[in-house]
Amino acid sequence: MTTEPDSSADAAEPRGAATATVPPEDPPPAGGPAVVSADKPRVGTADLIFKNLTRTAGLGLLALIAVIAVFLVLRATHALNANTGNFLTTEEWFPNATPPKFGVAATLYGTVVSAAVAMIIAVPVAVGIALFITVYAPRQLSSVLGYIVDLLAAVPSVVYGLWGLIVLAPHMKGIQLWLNDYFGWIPIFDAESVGRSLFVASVVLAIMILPIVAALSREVFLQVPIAHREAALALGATRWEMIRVAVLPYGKPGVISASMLGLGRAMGETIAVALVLPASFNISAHLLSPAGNTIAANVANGWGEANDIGRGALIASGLVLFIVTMIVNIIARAIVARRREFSGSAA
Amino acid sequence: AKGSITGSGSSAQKNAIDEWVKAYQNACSGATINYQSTGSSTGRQQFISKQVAFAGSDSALKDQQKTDADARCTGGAAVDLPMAVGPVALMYHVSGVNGLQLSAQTLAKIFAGKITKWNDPAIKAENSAASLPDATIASVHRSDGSGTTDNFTKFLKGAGGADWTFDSGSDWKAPGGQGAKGSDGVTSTVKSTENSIGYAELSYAENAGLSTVKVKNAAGEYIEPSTDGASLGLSTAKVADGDDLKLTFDYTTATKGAYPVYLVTYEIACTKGLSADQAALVKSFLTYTASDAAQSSIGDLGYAPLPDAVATKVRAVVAKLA
Amino acid sequence: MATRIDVTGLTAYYGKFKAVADVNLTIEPKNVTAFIGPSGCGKSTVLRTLNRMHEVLPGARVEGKVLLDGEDLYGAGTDPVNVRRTVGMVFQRPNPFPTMSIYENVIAGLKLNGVRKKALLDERVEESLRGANLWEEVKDRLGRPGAGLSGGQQQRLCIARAIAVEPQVLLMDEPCSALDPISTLAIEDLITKLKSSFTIVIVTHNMQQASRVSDATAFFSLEKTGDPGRLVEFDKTSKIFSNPTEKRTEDYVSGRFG
Amino acid sequence: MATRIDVTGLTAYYGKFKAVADVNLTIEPKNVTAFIGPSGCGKSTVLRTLNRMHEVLPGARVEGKVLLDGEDLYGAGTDPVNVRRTVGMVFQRPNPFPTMSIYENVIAGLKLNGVRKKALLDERVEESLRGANLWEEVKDRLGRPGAGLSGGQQQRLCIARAIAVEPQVLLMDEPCSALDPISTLAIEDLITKLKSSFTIVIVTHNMQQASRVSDATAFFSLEKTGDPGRLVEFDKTSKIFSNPTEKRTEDYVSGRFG
Amino acid sequence: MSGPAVDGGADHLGLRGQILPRWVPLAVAAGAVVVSLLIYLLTPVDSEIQIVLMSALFFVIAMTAVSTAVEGGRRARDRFATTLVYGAFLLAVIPLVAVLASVISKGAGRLDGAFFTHSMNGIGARDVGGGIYHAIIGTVEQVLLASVLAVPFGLLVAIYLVEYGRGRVSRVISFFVDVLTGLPSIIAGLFILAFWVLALDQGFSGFAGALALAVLMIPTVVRSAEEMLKLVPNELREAGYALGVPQWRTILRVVVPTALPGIVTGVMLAVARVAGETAPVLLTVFGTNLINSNPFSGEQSSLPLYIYSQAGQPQQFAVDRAWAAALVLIIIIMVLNLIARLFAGRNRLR
Ligand SMILES: Nc1ncnc2c1ncn2[C@@H]1O[C@H](COP(=O)(O)OP(=O)(O)OP(=O)(O)O)[C@@H](O)[C@H]1O
Ligand SMILES: Nc1ncnc2c1ncn2[C@@H]1O[C@H](COP(=O)(O)OP(=O)(O)OP(=O)(O)O)[C@@H](O)[C@H]1O
Ligand SMILES: [Mg+2]
Ligand SMILES: [Mg+2]
Ligand SMILES: O=P([O-])([O-])[O-]
Repeated sequence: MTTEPDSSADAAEPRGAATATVPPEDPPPAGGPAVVSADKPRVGTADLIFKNLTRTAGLGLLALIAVIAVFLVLRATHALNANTGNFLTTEEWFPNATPPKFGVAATLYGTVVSAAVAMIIAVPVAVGIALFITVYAPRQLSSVLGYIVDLLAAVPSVVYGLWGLIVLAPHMKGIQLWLNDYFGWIPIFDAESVGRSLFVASVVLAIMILPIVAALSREVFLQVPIAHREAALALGATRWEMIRVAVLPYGKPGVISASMLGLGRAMGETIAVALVLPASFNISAHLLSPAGNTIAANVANGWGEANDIGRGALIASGLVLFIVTMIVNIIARAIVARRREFSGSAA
Repeated sequence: AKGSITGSGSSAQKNAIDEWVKAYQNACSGATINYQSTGSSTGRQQFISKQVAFAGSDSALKDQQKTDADARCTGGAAVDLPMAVGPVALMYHVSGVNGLQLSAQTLAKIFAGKITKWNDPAIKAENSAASLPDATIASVHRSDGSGTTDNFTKFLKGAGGADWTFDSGSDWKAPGGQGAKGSDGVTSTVKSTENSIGYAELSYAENAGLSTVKVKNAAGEYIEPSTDGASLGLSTAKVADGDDLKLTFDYTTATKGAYPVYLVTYEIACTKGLSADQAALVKSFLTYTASDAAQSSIGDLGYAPLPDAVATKVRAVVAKLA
Repeated sequence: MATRIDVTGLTAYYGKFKAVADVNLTIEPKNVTAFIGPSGCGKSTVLRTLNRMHEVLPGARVEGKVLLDGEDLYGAGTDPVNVRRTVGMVFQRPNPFPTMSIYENVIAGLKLNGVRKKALLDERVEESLRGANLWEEVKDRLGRPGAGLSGGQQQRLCIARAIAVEPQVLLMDEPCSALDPISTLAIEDLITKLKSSFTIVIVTHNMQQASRVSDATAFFSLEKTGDPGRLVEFDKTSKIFSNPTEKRTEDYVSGRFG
Repeated sequence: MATRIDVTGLTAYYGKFKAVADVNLTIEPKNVTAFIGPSGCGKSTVLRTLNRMHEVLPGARVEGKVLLDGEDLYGAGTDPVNVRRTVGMVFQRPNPFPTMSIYENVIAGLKLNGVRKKALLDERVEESLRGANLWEEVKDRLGRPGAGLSGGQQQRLCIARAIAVEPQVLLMDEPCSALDPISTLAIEDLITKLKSSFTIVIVTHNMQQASRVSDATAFFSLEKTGDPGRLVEFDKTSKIFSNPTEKRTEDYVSGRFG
Repeated sequence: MSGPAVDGGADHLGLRGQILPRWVPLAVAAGAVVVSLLIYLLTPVDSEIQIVLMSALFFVIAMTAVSTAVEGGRRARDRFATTLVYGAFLLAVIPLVAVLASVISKGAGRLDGAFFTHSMNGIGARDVGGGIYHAIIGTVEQVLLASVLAVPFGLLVAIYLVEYGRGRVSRVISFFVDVLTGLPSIIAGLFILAFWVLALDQGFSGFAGALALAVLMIPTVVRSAEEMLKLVPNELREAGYALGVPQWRTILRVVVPTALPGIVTGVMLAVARVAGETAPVLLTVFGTNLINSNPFSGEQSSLPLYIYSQAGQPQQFAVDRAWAAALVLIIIIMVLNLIARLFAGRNRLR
């Protein structure tokens, strides 16, 4: 069946046959082999333009962030210099008084705790929802269900705030009392009275970030190749085992990213928290007590009636939030990076 | 006058301004006035940075602010013009208790956290007839910076004497109690919290159907909050000399029927320095707001008319604006 | 203990599309059965009905009966998880778990079944990788990601993963289509070795392979596109390749390909 | 107009790993050159260096020279995009664009390079799909997603897509490994047809296929895992399969596999 | 498929597994509810929500126990996971229904024709009428402008990060994108206020608001687009390159369309977020009762601003206006979301 090489091929005996196994017998033409590094390929003009466009956008983003950071620092220093308290350890917030005395300790605590509790509530639920939509729900239903959860994102934050204040907080009273009755021996559930607490604010935040984490996780899970899911099932995995073996590991970096987006939102949420929390400036481990404040909410509360120092102080607290977000993200990235080469995705 | 101007600041005067703007625009078609309640301090800042033509403020300009504001009014000066007076009501939610009467001292102790039970002897002494529960008082204050807080704490400081050791100001400084955002937030928190007490402009209390405290005035009477009572209360205030009509409240002079907890909200305007059409519109609008008709039109919104003495001075200064 | 598979009146659908119609065949225990036929005739589909992997696809469903040693695969009390543990599968395209190392890939199935003993796992990993002729190439990098291997290596990894759970029946969907001859030989040897205790069904396009490894051969075909695929002839491999009953079978296997 | 490829001292790396070392060979125009060898010996890698697809992998780089009709593929002024338009490629695993219909998949290369004329596109779609022996099966559903086809159909779609842009050289990495014999025959016929005007390089594990379609054959191998793959022997196909110079080549091609 | 023809009934292959009949979960669920109701009736329990929580808890425990006993550990874990996953979905639906129910019940009353066609111009504090026309215009314009600024920009950044970025620069960018997600919205407003409105003296305008909203949108857009682009298999890129398609075209015509449904989801999340923002808008567009359809000059209003200011009023009818506006805002975002999904869905050929 072999097609005989045509005459031209016949004439030209394939070269290199003789030298193939003998390494560099025929020396490269001009002193050393032409080394071409893949890092510096010549690229077409359009490609170059596009690449630089995207690069400029990326650098533009850095510039924007730098400008914001500089803005925050510039506006903050004046107030920090006038502060008679320790900015990091003082709990009270009296920047408009004479002399001004303020610190972020209480609001930072509230920010971190409310965001953390919100994440503890929201992330597992969101992952559950994403799994429900991508793995459990019948196909025809899944996009409708996905849409339903996305609707949570359509509720404006001011409405969440009003709802949290008027509807949720009274309803949460029972649950909080119950937690206090039965789990009161755990300090965080211990409270003299319950009300618009950090816990309630966390629930509101959890509801707000739920659609973000759920929607992005859903998209990530949808991308898990069928082949991986089938491989697991063919090994005799139950549905849950299939999820554990194929879906979750593949989607983990994406879920962490989505969670970081949610966490950012939770820590930065302004108006809803301002409406819900009673804005007290003290650090208390009792999550159910009507107390607590967050940096973002404090800015919203304080801005309208703040004097010059007061504004600087609020901006300084915004800067703190910026830095905290940075630290949290460093940690998240370290977690993702640990097994990067095992990630299922490209790039 | 024609054209459009913007103003910003106090939320306490928003309802009054809305009403005045409506009437004014009906009368002068072609003129629009846009007032946004951003908070008094922001209003003053925006006025200083020339973003708005006038500002609404629940407190008069302080020294440094006055200097900055004067600089904004090139060739003229910034003036504080008292424009509306409102009673601040103390709303409470204690089942089975009606007609609660409290003195400034008792209120100060309650809001300072020195009195923590509703059946405290101090409260009992003033309400012998009431059956006060053995319940913890939940005091509710503003969590955001507020002119209402400023005026209420001025009252506690001025009338409460040694029982109120905190400074007055737009930030709540006493420990304890719980905050709520905005007068509506305070109102709904009081409404949904048993054994609570809080303060807000009278109109919020009335709309929410909450009981209000009768507050003891310098004449020793317990007075229901009312616009007329607030007017009487303010009538003893000292008006500063010159064009800048800063008021200094007087909580000690006994006036029959006076309700002692009130706030005064000012308009801050330039005597000179605005562009001609803006200046004309500001002047025209403020002329209307200081008029008797305008002052009496806002009574049922929870505002009291300026006492005559003050109103006369305001009209005189408005006439000088250019 | 090997397992006989009886297929009766099997029809498989993808939604409304009837992909294969009315297949009847019996797969003997300790035998290798090959499925051959042109692309799209439904070989993979039939294969997947044998361990209920077909029903994993949305809209896919099955009519007819599949008995595994007399037990109804689609019976009311039958657990598809147990079915798949008993009837293992190797796919057309290599699909190692990308988040797992080579080692973890091989023991993935065992782990699910609760095997935890390190020594046993280690032993099984070596055994399975040797069986798939991959041990020598990867023994020094068992901790590296499975997805970093070449295509052929990946497929052999998948075979190792499937045989590590020691199923009763092994379904293979063109397992060698991405393999070089040496690996193919290893797999074919392995198949011959495995069939002494297991029942094996293999889909292949490689007629030589079918004739080399299989005892029985099923030839599927379809009239024209859009029609369902059908089982044209099913017989001993020697018969199918030397003296088929059907003209269409003869045309197909006598092609000059291989 | 066909194109000769001269490869000199080619060494390819994945990061620090040297995958293939020092390959020297000349691919004649209007010829079919086959790359054979065991899995992991670097056939795919060498193939990918011929149209600079190697360098799209992170960390991958190349030393040595590849001349296309005397023009340096890796020269300073050479645009890899032009290289790839001239040197087309079909991959081991079918990879149709999932967002595109069958029709759009075929014309993807043309469209993305600016061809807009409907009539020309229609014509080219039919021509290419016929060439890939897929036309009859899909002509009624050109608007359906390309990813909905069976594995074999998908691969033929990818071949259609590659030949639609009419490259000078066509690189095929085991293009038939997922195809049934009928499709394989069609592709082999197509290759024979195409070589009258184009240069073709094909990686295959199928020795028969190599001997059927190719004029020259390059046998790659590697000493042991971890070592780079090397070109063992390169010669006319008839010589490689009948009378190879190297013992290792003989061992490999005389295997009983097919 | 019925009537298993088992010879001798032996199940030596162990195919049959002990699967609980379908009615068992229902029965366990009913039992859990009954027990919780009994507890509710017999002991002092504080809230109805607890009945639900307790029932759920009892169901999970009982079901897991039954399943472990009958079906074995693996199935029990599977059932447990299934229960949790279904539970997660129901748990998310509860607040959704609660929020929507209260918004609808409080807001539907004011949804008449006049509400949509009128502004608040000339509406005094005592007047019941008024509408949100001006606020709808403001919100739609500001959000669209913000999207026009943020989406292409964010997409370009994401493309850079996934397709081009290899070195430290891209890691730094990617990192700070995450940091930007934590920027409180009010700080974004302050920033634009300080730079655009004050320093550059551009005045209040819808556009200033759009700038602030864009700052808030960018990180969400970048992050979600980045995740989605990463998931596009390399094979598709290679297929594109191998056809001689330049990288930029491959990215725009192959990679981005493949990732589009996910990107759209991310963009819609970003839109939904900023469409509901109050604080940054308050600081940058100022607000007005009048209709101003020019986003580039003069104060505008916006729905969240409207909701915020009306909800703070003492009069009940103003609060009603706020809830009605909230309902409208939710509907607008829903509709936008639906349109975007339909559009993206067309590209999702599977
Ligand atoms: N997931 C699916 N959805 C819809 N139709 C499908 C699906 N998988 C396969 N088909 C169709 O079912 C028919 C049989 O496909 P199948 O994959 O079983 O063929 P095959 O014989 O294995 O082909 P190949 O040799 O190409 O693998 C084909 O027409 C195919 O297009
Ligand atoms: N992307 C990659 N990164 C790192 N190493 C790789 C990569 N691709 C291939 N290799 C390694 O390079 C060597 C050559 O691989 P290549 O894919 O070229 O082999 P092949 O001859 O095509 O094998 P097969 O027949 O299995 O396709 C192998 O050792 C392989 O593990
Ligand atoms: Mg198949
Ligand atoms: Mg290869
Ligand atoms: O009018 P306020 O400043 O109290 O809102």
